[in-house]
Amino acid sequence: MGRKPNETPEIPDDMFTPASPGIVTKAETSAAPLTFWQEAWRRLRKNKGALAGLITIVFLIVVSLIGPLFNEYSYSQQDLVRSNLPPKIAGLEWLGFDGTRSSGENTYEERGITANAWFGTDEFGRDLWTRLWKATQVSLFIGVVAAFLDLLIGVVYGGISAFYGGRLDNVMQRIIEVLVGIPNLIVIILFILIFEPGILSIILAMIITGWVGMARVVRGQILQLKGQEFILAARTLGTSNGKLIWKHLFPNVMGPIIITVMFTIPSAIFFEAFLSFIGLGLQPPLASLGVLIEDGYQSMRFFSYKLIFPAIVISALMISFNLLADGLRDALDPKMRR
Amino acid sequence: MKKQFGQGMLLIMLIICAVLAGCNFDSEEGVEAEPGSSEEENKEQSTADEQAGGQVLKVAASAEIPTMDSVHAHDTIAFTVLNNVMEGLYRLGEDSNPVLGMAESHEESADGLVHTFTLRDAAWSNGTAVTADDFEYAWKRLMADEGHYASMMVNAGVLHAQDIIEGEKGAGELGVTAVDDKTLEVTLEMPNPLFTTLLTFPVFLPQNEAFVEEQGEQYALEAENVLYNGPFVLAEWNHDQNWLYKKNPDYWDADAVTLEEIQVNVVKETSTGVNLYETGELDRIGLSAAYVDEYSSSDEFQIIPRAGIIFVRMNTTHEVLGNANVRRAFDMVIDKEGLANVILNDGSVPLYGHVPENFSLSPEGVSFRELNGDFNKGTAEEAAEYFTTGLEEAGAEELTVSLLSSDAESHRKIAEYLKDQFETKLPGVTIDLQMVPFQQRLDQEKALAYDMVISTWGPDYNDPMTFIDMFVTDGSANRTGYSSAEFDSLVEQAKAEDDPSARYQLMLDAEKVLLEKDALIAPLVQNADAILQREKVKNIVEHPSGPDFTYKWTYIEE
Amino acid sequence: MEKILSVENLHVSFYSDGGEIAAVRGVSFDVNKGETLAIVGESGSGKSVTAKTLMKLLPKQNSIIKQGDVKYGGKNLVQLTNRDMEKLRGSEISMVFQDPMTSLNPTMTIGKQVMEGLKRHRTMSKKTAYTRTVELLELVGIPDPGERINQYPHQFSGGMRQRVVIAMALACNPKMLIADEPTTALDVTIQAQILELMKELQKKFQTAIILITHDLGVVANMAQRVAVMYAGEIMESGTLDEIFYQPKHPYTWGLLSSMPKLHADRSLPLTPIPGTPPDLSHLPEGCPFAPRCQYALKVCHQYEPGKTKVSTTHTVSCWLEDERAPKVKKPEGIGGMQRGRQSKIAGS
Amino acid sequence: MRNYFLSRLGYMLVTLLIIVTATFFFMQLLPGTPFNNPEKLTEQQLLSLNEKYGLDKPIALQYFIYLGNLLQFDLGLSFQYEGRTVESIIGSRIGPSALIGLQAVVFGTAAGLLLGMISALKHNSFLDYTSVFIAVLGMSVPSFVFAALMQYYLGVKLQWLPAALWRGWEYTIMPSLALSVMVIATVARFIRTEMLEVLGQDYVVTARAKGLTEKAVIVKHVVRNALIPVVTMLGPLTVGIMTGTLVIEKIFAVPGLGEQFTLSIMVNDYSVIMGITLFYSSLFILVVMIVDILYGVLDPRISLKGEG
Repeated sequence: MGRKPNETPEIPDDMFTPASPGIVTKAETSAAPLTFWQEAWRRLRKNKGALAGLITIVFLIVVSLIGPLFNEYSYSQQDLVRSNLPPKIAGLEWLGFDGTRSSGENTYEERGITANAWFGTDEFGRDLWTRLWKATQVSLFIGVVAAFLDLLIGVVYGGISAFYGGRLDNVMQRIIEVLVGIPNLIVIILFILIFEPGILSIILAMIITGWVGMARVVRGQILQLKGQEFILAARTLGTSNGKLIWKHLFPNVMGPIIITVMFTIPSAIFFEAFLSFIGLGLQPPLASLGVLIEDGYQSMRFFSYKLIFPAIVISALMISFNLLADGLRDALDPKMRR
Repeated sequence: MKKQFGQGMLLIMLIICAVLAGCNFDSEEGVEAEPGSSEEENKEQSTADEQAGGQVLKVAASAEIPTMDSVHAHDTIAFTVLNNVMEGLYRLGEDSNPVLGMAESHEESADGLVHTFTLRDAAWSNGTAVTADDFEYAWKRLMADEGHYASMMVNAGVLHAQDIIEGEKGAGELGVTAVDDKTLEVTLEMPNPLFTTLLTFPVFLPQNEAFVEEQGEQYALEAENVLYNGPFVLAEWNHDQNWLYKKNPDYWDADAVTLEEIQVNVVKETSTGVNLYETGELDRIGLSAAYVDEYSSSDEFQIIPRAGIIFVRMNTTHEVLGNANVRRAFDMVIDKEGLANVILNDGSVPLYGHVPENFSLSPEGVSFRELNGDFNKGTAEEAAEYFTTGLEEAGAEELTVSLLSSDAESHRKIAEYLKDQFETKLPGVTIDLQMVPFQQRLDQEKALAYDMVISTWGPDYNDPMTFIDMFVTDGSANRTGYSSAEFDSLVEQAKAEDDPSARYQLMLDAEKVLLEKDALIAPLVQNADAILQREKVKNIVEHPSGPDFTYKWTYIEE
Repeated sequence: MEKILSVENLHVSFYSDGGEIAAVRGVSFDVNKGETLAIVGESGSGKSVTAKTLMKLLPKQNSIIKQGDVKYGGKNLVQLTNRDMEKLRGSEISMVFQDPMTSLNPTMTIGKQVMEGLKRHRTMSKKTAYTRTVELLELVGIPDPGERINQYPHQFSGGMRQRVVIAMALACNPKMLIADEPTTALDVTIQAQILELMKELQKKFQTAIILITHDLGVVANMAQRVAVMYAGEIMESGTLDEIFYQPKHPYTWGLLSSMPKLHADRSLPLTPIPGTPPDLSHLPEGCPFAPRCQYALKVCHQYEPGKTKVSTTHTVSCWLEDERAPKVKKPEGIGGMQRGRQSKIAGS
Repeated sequence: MRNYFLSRLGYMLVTLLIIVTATFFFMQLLPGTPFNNPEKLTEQQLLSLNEKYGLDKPIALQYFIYLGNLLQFDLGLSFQYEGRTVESIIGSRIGPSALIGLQAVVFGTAAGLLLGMISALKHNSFLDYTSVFIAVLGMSVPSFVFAALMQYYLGVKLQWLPAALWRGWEYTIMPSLALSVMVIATVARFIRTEMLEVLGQDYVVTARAKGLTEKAVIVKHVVRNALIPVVTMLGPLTVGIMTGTLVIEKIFAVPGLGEQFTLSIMVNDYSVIMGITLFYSSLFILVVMIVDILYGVLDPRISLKGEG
């Protein structure tokens, strides 16, 4: 201890007394690490794409709910005088919302119509603004419910299979293997042919094969977790199976489940659109985005607005859900965490 | 064991190559569907074009030819092809009336029961002569094979046809005999004013026995497995893609045929057809409603009324719909102009009767529709009045009925439209839409398991009777539970009536009973084809029933 | 002693969603030819980052060397281009990683992986490279090298894999080997074998080793000199004896007292260091160890201590070394550690 | 290895049997008749047709007859096309579908790989965002919309490619492109994730520590290892292509199997629906098996054992 440390003259001597232990605790709490979910949320917020996706989804949900209230038309109300009106919004004429057809004539002037149809009307004279948002509601509903049911069945099946393991797992896995061998498209088409078309049969048809993916994800996760120490510890302490599942396994498989759900919703929406396109759609006058796109596709050359708006909405939904799901995967998947 | 990534990739490439090679292999095997061989095909086609000197017509068909066997043919695509590559005793003329074909002359016995046909000198595409035996053989084969349209033989009234179908007599006992090579004798059960008209139907075409038996199961499966005796021959038939007609130089009336070649492509999507028309691959296409607006001002745009009708069947066993006033109200309340011009917008014509316009002329030359006029035309208020009266008579206050429809695009639109029309214009009506696949609609319709259903009907032959006799008691096309002694007797009388004018009047009266008195159905529209056709293409003859087109008199203006 | 590597005032930062993380802050040390320098510290103390910085293996997108020099053979590695650095890696300076399970490419035979480096830095025929690889594998103690050369990593045990990794690192006789926790992922008995192997090879090739570890037992066994790192700074550095017998920094005390001792008084409890290392993106003012230090003075929470030279080889950063500070007694039982304990285990 | 194949084969057969059974009984539930022109079919005609085609027999008996025929690779006769066997229909239809499908897979995979690799190597750059956007867009825009736009602009407006029909190789380009959009998007996203994961692996750092050039590290270690899992995409891609052909073939008037399938469904052609279903299922199962085997070959960690 020969040499002095390089002294800083300003430091008063009274600072060289032991610090109170309070400081220690304070310092410790300030450094408390974020919980898994806080951390995930923080990561998600940083991901611009995911955030944009989330905002777009919330925006579309809100608009689809309140949009139809903005004008007096209902989604099923017909008026042949107003049939095939091009979109017209006062103040947005410069954007193309000027009520002229692609051939240049102004339908509003020709027919002497004063009330604007913002997104145009279809051949029945139904207001496409209202129908678009109604359809968005329906599509979202189909996507969310299908994903939720997938989740329910998949979690129960995958959970049971992985948790009890052994023979039961073996048998359940064999069943899944066989199910995976069946092309889902064919099952869905046959299913819809036999049952009355409508929201319910579309959803049922989609979940009849859709849950398999979820079940596999859940089983894989639980199997992985089962071998880990904390589960073993909980078991040794005599925690009941039910509690074990809910308290320990479930929170830990939430990440992959949420990600899978987020990918399921857009694919369900997309599949519904596909089914509508090949003519296995909903009961009119109810419309989904798929039905609107199908109608619009038929007349896309002359009444392109009928296709453009639903196509934009479905693309926005798909992109948003995919971006959000990507972001969630980055945020929630522990394997991807640095 | 060395596991190398490169080798793995090589393996994948090998598999891919193998599959690709398999593909090309197919094409070399002669399945001309394959693109591998098509370049040559193209060359062949283009040289053919040059040889044809511009007399080439390029058209589209909506589906593959289901069969080239006239005994089994059942749809307009097959009928159309058969009509152009073969010829029966009669063929449909330029005005869709029967004209003599293979028959040089047609004599009828005094009692109208025995018809004797003398055949002209004509040959099959393999050089053998067309003989009376070919007719006898084909007709009896139709009965023996229970062909789809064997019932046509019954409609024609050929002796024993009914008994054969019911299994009481053998197919060999059909009343048709080849007296000699050139003379065919047909015996009828009773005189039939429709006989000549029906003879144009493809099931009455001849078939060469020796050839058919020689081909066995292969008969009519490929272009070379059929014999032709019509204005054209089927030169190529690439299943599911295209077929090619060439002028038949051995046709007896070859001088009347101008077209050298007709290329037919299978195109199922209207948009695809439009695009092909614009790129010059097709000379004539059908348009869907969506394209009508785009092309309606074009010089190449045409609307051609057809004889098919769309109408609403109402279940008369339903406690409220059993009431004629209620039915009349439903019929009357529909804005059919709006339906035809705005909703369907495909050239369809509003229909106010059962028998369509432009279909049949009375012996005096006046159209059926003109003679009977419009039925149940009125305002929404009148309709509502009928409805209230009807409801009272039926003892009901409100009405909730289902409207069944197939899920085809146009039917879906009609159903959506009707629901709105009924619910907004008739007090106390609620409509449940039921969209089902076409087949299910038929099932429910035939089982009377519906309240209202959007139905269609197309004529089998060029006579109002093909519509009128639908609704006879227990008729297979009735499907409404309707039974009217008055109507039945009118139809029966008409069928037996020899005098054309009297027969026509009976049919007019029958329709009046059906619509004016009983308002059984709500006619909606008469179909029409909205088409684009190049102006240089002239004289494609369209027919209201049986085959769609005859190209015999078609030519390209140069 | 010949100095072959010298690090001066090295600062390395990461950029993440949470902002800048100053992972290494003003680290300086030297490495002499043939000797072993151990860098010890808890996880997150910046020792691995330091090691990777020497190799310039940090991800480019989010890390930056903010300041400082790394001098090797007359060159400043910090300023070297990527291309020149590539030539140096594997031939002059090599690295052995912590987890042999993940540090080998699972889809490539181990022979190929060893040969890759050889072919890159030494011009030799395929055949020579192959023979050399077999030799190398034999050298690191892999039985049947001629056969196992064509096997895949998953066909090897953890210890064997680490031997392969070492073979890869030594393929071109590098002057310096950076071993980043080379035994952490291995069983205790295997650990000893690997350490012995490294020692043996070091003797043979006169390689300098920078040994990154948190295991003081390993340090005692291998190193001649030790640097103790905490929160991106070197808290104390000195010879092995100085650190083990005359530790000056409370953190070093903590490290030593949290280590079980074979012959120590069993009645004395093991004393863990309370708390967790600080968040490097939000460093507290003053000494980074102060919040966890039971001897912390008020000054520790406000000012960073300077470096105090205890001897020519022994340096420490702590306010307790200031003459104004109260005299603090080093806790019982530290420094009584017997050298050679580890070698005993190694021998067993 | 042998055990593995046998058990896989066993599962394949069980799966196929279940599919055959399910489809067969599904068909019984379908409304309507498979016969032509049902609108005008009389009760009497229906009875005699049912008798002729053996549809009047008890369903169980029909089922076993079908199974029996199936064992002899006899899929029956089409109801729609008089006299044509289902095998011949599938045979003549599969060529075009396989061709555009394979072209779409080959081109789509190549383009997707390129896009995904660029994206991963330039992580978080403008290029990355652009290719991610392209990929997501490819997955989001329904293929029929894309096909229709392409047909109109490339085929009609610019006349670069034939708008439709099936006469030569140039006619396969647009349908293949339209189909490949989905493939590009899926593969690009997949390879991007894989590459990013591999890039974060320790052995990549090891490879760099060996002094390998950056190019060698990327090519020999990163790309190679990221490519292996792409094989597993073959299964989903096959399904995607099958789904795609259903609409694409209709739009471009390609005489393929997908188009036939939708057509047969519309007209209740039982035997053809069942035949194609069976064909699709077998193809899919086969692809899944090939993928598993290939994966085992490509990834030395996976060994094919008796357990499926």
